[in-house]
Amino acid sequence: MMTLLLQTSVLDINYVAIWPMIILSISGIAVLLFGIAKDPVHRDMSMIGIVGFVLAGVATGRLWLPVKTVGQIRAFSNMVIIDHFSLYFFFIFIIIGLLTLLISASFLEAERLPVGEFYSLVMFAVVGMMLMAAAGHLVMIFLGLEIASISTYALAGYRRNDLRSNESAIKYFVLGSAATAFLLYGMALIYGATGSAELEGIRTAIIDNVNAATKQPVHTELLFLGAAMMLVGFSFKVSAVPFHLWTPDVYEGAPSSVTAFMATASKAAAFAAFLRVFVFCFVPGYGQGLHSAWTTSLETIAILTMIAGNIAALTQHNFKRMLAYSSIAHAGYALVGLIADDWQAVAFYLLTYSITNIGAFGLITYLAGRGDRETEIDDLAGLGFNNLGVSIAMLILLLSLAGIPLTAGFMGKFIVFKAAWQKGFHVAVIVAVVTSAVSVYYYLRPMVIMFFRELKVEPKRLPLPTGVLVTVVLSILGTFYLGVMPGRLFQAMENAKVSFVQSR
Amino acid sequence: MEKVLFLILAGISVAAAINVIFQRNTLYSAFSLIAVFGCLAALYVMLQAQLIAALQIIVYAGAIMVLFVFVIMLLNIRQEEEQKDRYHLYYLSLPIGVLLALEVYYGLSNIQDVSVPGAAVGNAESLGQGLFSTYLLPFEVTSILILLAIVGAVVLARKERDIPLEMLDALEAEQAKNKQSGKSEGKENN
Amino acid sequence: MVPLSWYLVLSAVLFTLGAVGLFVKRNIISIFMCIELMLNAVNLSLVAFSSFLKHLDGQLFVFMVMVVAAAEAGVGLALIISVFRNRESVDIDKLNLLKM
Amino acid sequence: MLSVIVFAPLVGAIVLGLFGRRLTEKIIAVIACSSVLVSTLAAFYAFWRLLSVKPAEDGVRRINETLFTWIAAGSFSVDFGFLLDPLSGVMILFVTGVGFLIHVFATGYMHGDSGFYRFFAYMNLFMFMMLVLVLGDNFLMMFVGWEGVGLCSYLLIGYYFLEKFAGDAAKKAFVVNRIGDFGLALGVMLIFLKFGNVSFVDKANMVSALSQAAKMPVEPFSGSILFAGGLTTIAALLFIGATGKSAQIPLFVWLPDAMAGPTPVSALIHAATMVTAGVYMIARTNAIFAKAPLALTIVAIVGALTAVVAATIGLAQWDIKKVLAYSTVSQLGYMFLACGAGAFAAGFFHVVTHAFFKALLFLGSGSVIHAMHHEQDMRRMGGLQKYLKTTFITMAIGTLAISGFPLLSGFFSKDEILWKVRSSPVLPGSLGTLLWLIGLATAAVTAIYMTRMMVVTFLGEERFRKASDTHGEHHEHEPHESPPVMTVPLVVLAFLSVVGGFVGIPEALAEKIVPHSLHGVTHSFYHFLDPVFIKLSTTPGNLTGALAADHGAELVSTLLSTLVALIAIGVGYAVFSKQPLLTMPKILENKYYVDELYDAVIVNPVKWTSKWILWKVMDVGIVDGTVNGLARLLGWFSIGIREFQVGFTRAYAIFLLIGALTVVGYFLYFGRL
Repeated sequence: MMTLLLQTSVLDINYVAIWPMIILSISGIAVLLFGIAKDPVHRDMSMIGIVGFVLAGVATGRLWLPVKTVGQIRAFSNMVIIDHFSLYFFFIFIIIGLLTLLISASFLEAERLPVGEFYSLVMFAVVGMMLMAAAGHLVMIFLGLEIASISTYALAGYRRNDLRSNESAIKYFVLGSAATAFLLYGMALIYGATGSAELEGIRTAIIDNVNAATKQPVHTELLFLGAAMMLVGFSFKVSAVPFHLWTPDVYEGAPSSVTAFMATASKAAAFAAFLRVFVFCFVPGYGQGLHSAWTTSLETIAILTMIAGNIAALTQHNFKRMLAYSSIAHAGYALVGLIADDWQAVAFYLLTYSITNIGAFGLITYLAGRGDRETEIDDLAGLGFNNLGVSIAMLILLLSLAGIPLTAGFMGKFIVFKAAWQKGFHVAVIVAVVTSAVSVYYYLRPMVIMFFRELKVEPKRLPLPTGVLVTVVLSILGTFYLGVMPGRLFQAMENAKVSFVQSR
Repeated sequence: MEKVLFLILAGISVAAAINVIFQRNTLYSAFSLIAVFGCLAALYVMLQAQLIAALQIIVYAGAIMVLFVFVIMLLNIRQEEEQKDRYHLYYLSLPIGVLLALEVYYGLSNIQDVSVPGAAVGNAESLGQGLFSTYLLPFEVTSILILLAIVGAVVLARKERDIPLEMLDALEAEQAKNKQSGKSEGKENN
Repeated sequence: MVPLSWYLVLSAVLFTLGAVGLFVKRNIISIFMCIELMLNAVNLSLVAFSSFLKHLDGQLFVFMVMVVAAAEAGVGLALIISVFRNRESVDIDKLNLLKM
Repeated sequence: MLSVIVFAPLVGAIVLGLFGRRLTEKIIAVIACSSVLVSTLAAFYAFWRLLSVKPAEDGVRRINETLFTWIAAGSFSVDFGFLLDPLSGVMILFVTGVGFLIHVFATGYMHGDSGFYRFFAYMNLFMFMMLVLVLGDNFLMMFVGWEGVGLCSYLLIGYYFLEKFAGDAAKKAFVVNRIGDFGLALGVMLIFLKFGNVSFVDKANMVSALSQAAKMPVEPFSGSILFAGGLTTIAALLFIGATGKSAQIPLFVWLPDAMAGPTPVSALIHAATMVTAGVYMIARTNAIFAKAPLALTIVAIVGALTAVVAATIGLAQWDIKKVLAYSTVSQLGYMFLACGAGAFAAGFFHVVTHAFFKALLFLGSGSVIHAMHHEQDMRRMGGLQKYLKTTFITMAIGTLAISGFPLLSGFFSKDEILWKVRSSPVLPGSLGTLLWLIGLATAAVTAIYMTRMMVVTFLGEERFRKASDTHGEHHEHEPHESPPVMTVPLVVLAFLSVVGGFVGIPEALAEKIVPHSLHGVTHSFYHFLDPVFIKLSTTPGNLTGALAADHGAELVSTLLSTLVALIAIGVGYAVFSKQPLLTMPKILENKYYVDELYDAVIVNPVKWTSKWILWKVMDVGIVDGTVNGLARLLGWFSIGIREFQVGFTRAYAIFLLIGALTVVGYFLYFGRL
């Protein structure tokens, strides 16, 4: 009993550290309440959502300097760790969440779907993702992941009457829950092996080779089994081959803006947790080769992911499906950064990818029309004639996804490949370079169809909704900013590297 | 004595779990699952986790499974679809299941028993202590989880007031037409 | 005293059965039940570790897992109802609109 | 200052892209041309400044301008900076100068086109990218430009997108270029791995990759070194990049098709500037190539083969632009031959003179096509000299220049190349002599097909009337000379084609024909560029290097090549003026045979494979529309992967479990140390 009391005395309630989450939760609830009111006004709800995200962004920004001086802030008995790593991911989630709100407004309105619930689900999902990125404890990763997942299940099936949306949600739900079960099993076994569920504790246990609870050596088989199970769970969440099969179906069926959210924020969150556990806890040189085991197996997975994602994308006719395969391929590239133990590279890559992708999906939301009925690549025919602006925007974003220089995509790939090459993952990097050369073929197809294909019969499209416009403009600006002068961001992340190392 | 009890409970739970899988009647599957949960609760008691055992009965068997059974009854699906499984995935169950079990067993096989000195943990008091101290944040976070689950469930299952897309299209076309005709009339007037 | 490994093995067997059920069952509700079975198997491991290590975290973890399972069940069953309304069926093999 | 050169066209491109649709043709033309003019003037100013800069330790004058640090990750940093040295200095002079003339010409040529603003937006964007390529002070910047010009080329080839072949040609160009780019990317990566940076110039705390390479020992001449990951490997990879962009065997196929674009595009991108990027890149990285004699030999052989193959194909073409396209490929082959022989300066000199006369010839052909209302078939031309006086005279000058007529620009550059190949210190054995003979033969063929083109187009019977009778839809009015905006650039380029060579008269020749006091001018090109190129060492077993100092032999060689050129021109004139059409097939039967053999050996099997093996075997409906044969091949694998994707959740679950089994199994059985 005494030990328990001692444990409770280290309780450190620090609301400042979790302000961004608190703000988002409160504004999520506020949007929900507005939505329940009679005759809810769209604009009001959008405003609340935007203000919520902006305030959360401000709160995150205000944490940056304190973290810089302290190195990291731990709160709630090590449940959350606020360091530059988590803040960086907070920014990604906030930006993506905000842009998701912006691109969703028009489709919700056009299809008369409930707005308040949608917004609040997005915001809660972002809270969950933040918890994942800032987790200092396995239970936080689990809860964050579930919050993010359950809201995306609901979002994927948001178009209740649409068979494809239903199907997408069910597939996502069934397979996602199964993967969560694997992840959870992995957590349980690692907890048993190391005697701690805190990331710090796990790390110490592995380094010292002492089970925190029993004071005996760490049980290797248990540890490996747990790590393997967790690897499976995370690989599913980042949609790496062979756990990727759900991705195209789910991405195709879900409403486009939800797909955008899943393809960017969910993936980034999964990577954040992946990094936290594998790079932070399973460090090289300890645990009887645990590090080499997970890097080699992830290297294989990354190679397979890049090959399968890119090649399968070649023959797609549906734009969303093509982008789904492309997102699988991109997960492969990010994994290449992950095996190089370089969180900066992965995080930067995810930022570039997310920024670009959200713009591309924003355009799809607009082009696909009501109910996402025109998502075939051929539906883009003649876009270059009747809407040069939109098609040039799409061109830029696709070029960035393909990794053409001067765009964010190139810079992200470059950083990741460089990191991996320096760590000696030559095969993976060569495969990455070859497959990204191949990827140009399928990104080329929409361009060809937009610019060099006859005009389709009905060129009638509604005016571009403001939200989509803003998103696309921001996304293109971001693409060029990150592609042309990422210097300051790199500098910031260089500094962050120091703080992350200190936290070890 | 304890070992015998364990073996009996384990046997029942495994048998019930197998029944969950191979039972064609969904309702019976659900009942078998409740049996598994019951056995697990008993095992938790053996592990001196009384509170968890109680929660297992109350939450799992009591709440969650009732929800399942309720939905099964609501949708009136007594039988699993009658026609045969076209894909014969049954046959895959054996190799995959055996392999997975073997692998996990290999991982767990040589685990030694540990005895950490100290009193057993798991009574309501210690759990409550933990829940409101170390686990305060996760505990709070679950409230968001539950809230969003409610929101999600309501959004997905609410009785529809959605308008089919085709109707929306037609509606819009009509509006546009009205607008246009209004415009042209206006022009004529001018 | 029952050894720890017994509990773990039982947990592994239940987990495997749940995993197998994922593809043996065709009824979506049954598949959900299999997922619940997998989660429970993990819970057994957690509780076993917790009481053998005399470490409270495992049981607190189980507490959270139960909450999650409840939430998941709520959303999942709502999804099923939504699907059933559109299709009059809960056979997962019939959900094959989205494919190559 | 350097940024002005680079960014002026970008400003033009952005303005035109954003507001062009609402502007009149006149304003668009002014914006487009003036942005390039600003760049041109800045380039001349910068060049003038460069002349007064004090040379660095290694004897090279440099102006370096760093805008900001582009990438700084750990010890690795890349600047967003520009470098002006003699090499890039010469390059920007003619890129901007010729570019400006072509822009002016295009305002006349594209007059009345519905996408006028789009065209010039792309053209300006191209200028920007090309200048980034040339002026970038590291491999990454060069790569940016490299990709950028490829993209613009793609957009411009497909400019007439309503015609299917234009779209196809654009795709082909893009895809073939990407294959080359891939080699370049790997090469740059290897450079980074080996030297730790990708810079061209030494910076404060960094010794550039090129200076490091310059200090390394020469690699041995053996087959295995090619895959050793050293300088030879790097050089070979870079050369793959060059073959893509500069249309060398085996990647030259895209260039003739690229003629689907508007003629000014062909002149600017596919003759004068972009396609020479490969030569520029090799000259820029001469420090690497000089240490890799095997790579140099490959370059020389590929260059010589390309030169002769393309020239023979050029003999059999009827489309006036296709003749010029093959001629371009062939001339590019010359440049690579020179580089491969270690005569980087001579190759680069040919880049410059070629830019003048080939731009001239293309613009002239554009003028002809304009006059003939977009007729490109020479069989429906003839006797045009009466109507198109200026065009005829200027094009005749261009033809003489490319054929190596004495004292015109092409004469000096080509002669220098041939002699340098003959006396090359790096080619093994007496390969230099063999390649020299091939070069000489190519020169003869070049003179013949160029004369043929001129004769068939401008002299003899006026066949276009007959053609218009049969065609019916053809207009009745006479061909007319183009407006001054089009002819003035022709005249300027003709002038440059005549005098351009005088800055680079070979030494042996200069002694005989130029007054002594002028020697400083006549050889200034080589003196100016000399410090950029590092000294070559003689490859063991080389038999030709000893000739280098023998001025007598050089004069004999010059005489020989002059003779060849004159005889070839005479033969061409004699043959084709008599029978421009009828005798063609008979005379060229053998050449046709070469052409078809070439088709049969390379093009048809590829087509056949892609059609029958890859395309028919695969489900046409599914893979239809993927980019080309390569994409089809990959598509075939793609279907294999898609078999998993049956659409059933349970199948996905099985794969999830199998994947989990594999990962867990790997961890447990193989993972532990």
